[in-house]
Amino acid sequence: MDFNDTPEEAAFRAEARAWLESNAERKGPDDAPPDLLGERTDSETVQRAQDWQKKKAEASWACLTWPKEVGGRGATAIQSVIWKQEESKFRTPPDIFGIGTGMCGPTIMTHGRDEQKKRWLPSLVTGEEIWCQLFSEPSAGSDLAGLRTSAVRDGEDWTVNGQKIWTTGAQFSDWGILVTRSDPNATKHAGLTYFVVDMHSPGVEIRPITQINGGQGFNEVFFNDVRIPDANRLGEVGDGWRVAITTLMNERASIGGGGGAGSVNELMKLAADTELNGKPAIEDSAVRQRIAEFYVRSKGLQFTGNRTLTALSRGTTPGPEASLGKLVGGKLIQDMAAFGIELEGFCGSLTQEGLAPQDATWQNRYLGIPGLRIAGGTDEVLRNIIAERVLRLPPEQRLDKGVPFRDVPTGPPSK
Amino acid sequence: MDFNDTPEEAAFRAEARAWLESNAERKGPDDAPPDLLGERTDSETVQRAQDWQKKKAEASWACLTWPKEVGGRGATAIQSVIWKQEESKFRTPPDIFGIGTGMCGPTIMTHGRDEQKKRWLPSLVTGEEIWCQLFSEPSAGSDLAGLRTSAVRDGEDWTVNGQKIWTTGAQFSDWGILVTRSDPNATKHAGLTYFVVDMHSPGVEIRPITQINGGQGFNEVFFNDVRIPDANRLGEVGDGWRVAITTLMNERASIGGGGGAGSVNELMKLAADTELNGKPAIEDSAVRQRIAEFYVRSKGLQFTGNRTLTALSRGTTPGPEASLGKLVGGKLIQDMAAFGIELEGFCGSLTQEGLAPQDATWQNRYLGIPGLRIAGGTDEVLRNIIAERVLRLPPEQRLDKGVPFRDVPTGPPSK
Amino acid sequence: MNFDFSEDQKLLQKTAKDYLEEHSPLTVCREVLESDAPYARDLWKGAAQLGWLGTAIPEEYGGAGFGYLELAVIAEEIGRALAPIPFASSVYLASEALLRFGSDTQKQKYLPELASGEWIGTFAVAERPGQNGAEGIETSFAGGVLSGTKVPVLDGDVANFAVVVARSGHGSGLSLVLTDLDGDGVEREAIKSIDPSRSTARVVFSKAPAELLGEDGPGDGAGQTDALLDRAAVLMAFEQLGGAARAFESTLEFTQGRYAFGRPIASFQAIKHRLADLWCEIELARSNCYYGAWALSNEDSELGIAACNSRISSSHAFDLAGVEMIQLYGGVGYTWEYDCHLFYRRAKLLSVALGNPASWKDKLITRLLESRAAAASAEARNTDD
Amino acid sequence: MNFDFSEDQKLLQKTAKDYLEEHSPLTVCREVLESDAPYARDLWKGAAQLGWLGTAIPEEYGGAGFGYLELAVIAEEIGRALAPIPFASSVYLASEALLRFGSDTQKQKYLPELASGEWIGTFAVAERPGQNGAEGIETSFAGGVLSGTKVPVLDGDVANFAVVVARSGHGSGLSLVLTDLDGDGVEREAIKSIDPSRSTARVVFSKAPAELLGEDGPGDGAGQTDALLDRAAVLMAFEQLGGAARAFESTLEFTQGRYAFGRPIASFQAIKHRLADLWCEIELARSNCYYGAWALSNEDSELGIAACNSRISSSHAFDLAGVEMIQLYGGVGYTWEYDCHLFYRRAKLLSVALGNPASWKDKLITRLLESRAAAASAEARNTDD
Repeated sequence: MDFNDTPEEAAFRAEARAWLESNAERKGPDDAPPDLLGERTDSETVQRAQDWQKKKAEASWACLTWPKEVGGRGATAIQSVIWKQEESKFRTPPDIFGIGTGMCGPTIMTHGRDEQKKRWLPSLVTGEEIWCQLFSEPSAGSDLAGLRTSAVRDGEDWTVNGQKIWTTGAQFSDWGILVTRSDPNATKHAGLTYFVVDMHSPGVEIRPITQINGGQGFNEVFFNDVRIPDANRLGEVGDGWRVAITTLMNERASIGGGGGAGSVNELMKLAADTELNGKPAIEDSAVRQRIAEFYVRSKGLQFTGNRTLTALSRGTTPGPEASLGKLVGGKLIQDMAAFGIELEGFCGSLTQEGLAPQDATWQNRYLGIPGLRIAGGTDEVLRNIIAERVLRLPPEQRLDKGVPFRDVPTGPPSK
Repeated sequence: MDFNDTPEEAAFRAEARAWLESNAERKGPDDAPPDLLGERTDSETVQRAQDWQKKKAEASWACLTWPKEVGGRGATAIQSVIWKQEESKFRTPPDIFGIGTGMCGPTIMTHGRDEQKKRWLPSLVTGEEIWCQLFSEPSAGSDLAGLRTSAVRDGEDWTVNGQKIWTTGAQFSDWGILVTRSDPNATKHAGLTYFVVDMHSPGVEIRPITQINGGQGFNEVFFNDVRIPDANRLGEVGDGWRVAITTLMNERASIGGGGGAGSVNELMKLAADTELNGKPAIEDSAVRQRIAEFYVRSKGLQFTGNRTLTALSRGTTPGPEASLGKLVGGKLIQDMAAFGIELEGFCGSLTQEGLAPQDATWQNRYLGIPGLRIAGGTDEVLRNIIAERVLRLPPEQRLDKGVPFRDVPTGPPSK
Repeated sequence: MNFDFSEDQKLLQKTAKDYLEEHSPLTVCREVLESDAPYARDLWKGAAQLGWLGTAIPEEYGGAGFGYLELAVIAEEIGRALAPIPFASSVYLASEALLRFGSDTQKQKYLPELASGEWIGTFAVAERPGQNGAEGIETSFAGGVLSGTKVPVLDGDVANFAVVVARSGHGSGLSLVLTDLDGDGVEREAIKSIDPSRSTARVVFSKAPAELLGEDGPGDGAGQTDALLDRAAVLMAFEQLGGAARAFESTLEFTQGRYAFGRPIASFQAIKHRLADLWCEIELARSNCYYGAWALSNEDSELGIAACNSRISSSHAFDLAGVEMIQLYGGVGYTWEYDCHLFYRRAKLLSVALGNPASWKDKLITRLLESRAAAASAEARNTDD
Repeated sequence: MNFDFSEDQKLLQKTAKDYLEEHSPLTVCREVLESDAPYARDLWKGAAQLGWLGTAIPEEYGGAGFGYLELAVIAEEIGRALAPIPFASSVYLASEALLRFGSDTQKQKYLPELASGEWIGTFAVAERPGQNGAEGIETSFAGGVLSGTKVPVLDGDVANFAVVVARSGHGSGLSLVLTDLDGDGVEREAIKSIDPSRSTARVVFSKAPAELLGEDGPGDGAGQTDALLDRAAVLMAFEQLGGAARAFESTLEFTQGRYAFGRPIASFQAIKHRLADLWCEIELARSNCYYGAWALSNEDSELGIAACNSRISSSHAFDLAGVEMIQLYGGVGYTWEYDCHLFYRRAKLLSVALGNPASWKDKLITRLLESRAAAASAEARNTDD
């Protein structure tokens, strides 16, 4: 049991680091931490990200685990993690290609025809074209297969109408992966068809969603008679759910996370700097108890990440147990933020720059974190996943099985 | 808004108190608190309880809210509460008649024929005959209507076979109210029939259940070819569920409870007497936070009881919202007990008389309380009741509706 | 036993609710949140016209001469509406400070203006992070002038005057002083807070003219601050209770209308049980609030304890209701467009506005110990129940 | 990155598990619980024969010469079996005390007997309610004799000797001393505890002959106690983890076999989600335990912090698992006949046996502050990751 690389891992790490040293600048101690919560990405940032992605692709650092023939490096999963660990120590633009390289690409590799792979994969690897994911709908969130965006065949094309939501990066994407309902008379999962859609098509309208913290990391995407050539279909007509599952299986919770320990440091600093009844708050027994609890949970998450990395290092694919990190971590950060705010007493409400303690870190996190507890699987969905897929408990009773989709209730009965 | 009696209530209270003063002894400050958790009741205690019940019945203090013609006082619900408040200040034997007067009697009054009322009610009021309730079964707890004890018609009698469980006072009871399955081919709720059973009948076997704290407040009751005359049936054949509902509606959570505040006093005393790092633990900030939280919850329960009493005082019948007290109170006492144990540090494991702090109050409560969180409705059932009957949320999906009882799954499919 | 509001009080509450439903839908709160407006001026005028601002102010000072039970039910409705007005600052704090500690001259000068809403008052105690009461004050009052910085001051940018906690010239003791905020030596600026639907300010006093509150000279400023915070805590607890109840009811409604997997999400046990738990917390808070209102309206010796109970219980319930509201609304709950964040923000603002819950828990234990000591010494005299 | 046990260690664990499944089913725990027997003698012999008692004792002292990772996996299985033997007292505490602080003579005398199970040792620190470590000790050691009362002492009724924390004659300092429990001046009695499947005693020393542990004279007894508790905390955390995992697995199985309303109760979301939450707590505890085992086996400077993490996390997980086990079993879970209470009791015993979780949380913050101060002063030297 040790935290060190194997000799092979160490060699790979050295190689990665060497390349990074010659192509990027190391972060300094005062560099801002990465933004967890998704802010607006302007066009200058997009360009910088594309430049960096191109540079990486040229040296085969862009899609490490992909086969070499499609622009990858043929690396192992643990090597991919080592690369990410090293890259995160350097000043690089935000990764706006994660959805493309992590979800769209693998789906195309699995379900795409040769000409589709040739058309889309190379520019995806090099970052010349940016991708987004169009799955969730206003009334199909946790119940993704309840989606209603319709696709109707019309000659060589399909006509698509409907609305998608929570689409990250839609505003600067060139392509999107899209699941539609092509047959409302089939049962829920049977009537879906999967497409790649050109985001510049007429009839695609993108509206940013403002989050409660004022950020705009997501979009609504409206489809008004958007035409998609049948050539852009992935998989068979009616087989969209199976294709979507491939995408979702690649939507892995981030591995080796548990950045919470860093936050506990900030909380300790706050408690050291805040005077409570004439003494530093960190000397207050109640404050110590709470911070200790946060610390133990956050280290528990970090070491759970280490256990997952160990499994990866041994060639095992981590499974649904990765849900733990998001479930526990989301609530933990929310609790810590609430505690940080309260520790500041009367001043806990301040968000004014220059006046709010620690630049209103906790207030901003308190406003940001509810999104993390919802996006990419709510706490409730994660508990279901753990219960059903890790613990193998019986599934929820399903009322929508075996019923034509158009007959599944979608709202209260009208009176 | 005040905590005082109305003039009418005050007059009634004075009357009750006067009678009690002349017939019982006031409790002293050192009297043990009433035992919440149900200990074995010996025959001497039963006799004392019967004597006291008889005395009360003679002065019409036994079943206050019952009509005068069946031995009651025709009193209001609030008067009944006032009586209980006053009676609790005096040294009286434990009330072993609560099930009879609170549940069995009202059911007989509602569903019994005249001769049944005449036979059973008078001796029930005077305590000459003691009653118990035979509803729960090993595989029908939260799902009470899933009971399987069978009743088969045989001439003027019924033959009953099966097992009941969690029967308080079965060992000294003369009569029991019993729900049986008389038709396994009917749907779950339709095949039940309700009886009064003579607990001295041949074939009735009673075995005490030892609880995890060593107490024996409950019994298992086995029925081996027990014969019950059809004359002892309450309600129609197959109508047992409706009769049982009457009983259950009378199984009201205790009103005006919230005895938790007393426990917080003990906890404060423990914290005052326990030295923590050289100072009384009550000066420790973390200890204070926890005790304050307990106090606020326990007072919240107490004042919720006061609100319920107010409703009673105005003639409103309290409804399912009384579930709150048991749900919140059970968990609260368990948390307090765990805290009390931990406050004692290394000594928290002690239960030895003379050595354990506060006579091992918290250790004993910790072992006793899980029963309170289960008996009379588990936490989970209480949350369902609140959700469905107070908040009117949609009921659970039911798989056992409209299916003959014998086809309802009762265990995993055999392999 | 009559542990409930009277029919008249309930009628008053109903009237307030109806008025606010019409004049203070959540769009009014949102307008203040999204604009530079510090508060909803029309709503403030309306509240004044209805006599709410002077509910507990005697008629001789221009008030309605009702009591604190009446003020409590109005506070609950103010909270339910998330009304974006300086009600707490002006009514629970400034008016109460004058009523309890002001000289007759001061009462005559200020109370009628407060009751009519012509003037807005506030209470300025906060100076630095970690502070939850009158401890560590550096603002000083001497020679008739006040110097120091107060931050955050709720409604400090719009109030006409403030009751300020300051070190008085006399030893290290504290006093409450009255100062005009429009006058000389006062600089103030609106600053950002977690809930922009309520205004927050930083106020700098540089030898600002001021006078002691009351005529008895420098009083026990720390004790007076505690007493004021107790009274305000009970009333604000009703605001928090109203906010929690509204958030809860909206969530109940939303989860019944929102379908997933062919059924309302409120039919999923995970959600049902959380709603049941949240209901319990709100009921406990309500019961503790009633206790607070009873103690306040009777000026009972248990007020100190009751204030702690109300504040702790209601802060918890409102915070939790806000958190659960967003979570159970799901994705839309996290959008600016939906109203969940109005509750989430307000809950957090109020939970620290009078000192954080931890400080009230600590204070509760202190008071329980005092009360037990007092009861023990009274035991000799014996008491019948 | 290799944050897991090795194949050899896992094989050892599997062997231990198989042995305990055969020789220590829960009926063995129950027999001790329900009888006057202080522990399961046959099981103790078996554990000795398998070499478990000397796992971390070097071969020169009669041990197996393995390390702490090996001891950790055995501890997990001891915990999983709720094995009713004085393993913690003799192995994690007495043996460790000798290994770390004993003189060579003492090691040669005691360790072989401990490894073979011929002697049972224990550690006596507790004296009074509220104590969680070496504070407030009154038992004194002077002139070669020991006087005072220790309570509770785990396995104090069956141990042959004890390592005792006592005030040494030298100033107010503490020392660890060795004393024979069968000798003169020692009175001991078995006393009742919340978990009668493990034995607990009160031990009174009246001028009992004793000697300092180690040969360097009176050491830093407080520091030594801390160090011992840290080591034992990591190992006991594995016991707690094993107990928690077993309770959880039993609950998983029971709730799938128990039907209500025509379906397994494990299909109800209220129960599923609680099981998911409990699983998370146990996984977090496991991860923190691994950290503890890593630090212990490497004698890493982070051991103090890692011990806190392991103990806090595992105590919480085991306590919660016991509570949930009874609750989800329902009525039968509350009967003496079912095994739920064996877990519920053991969890509570272990959670205070080395000091309560609150004391470890407090200690954690102290150590984090120390470690940060050390890191800050080392910053000048700069560190690459």
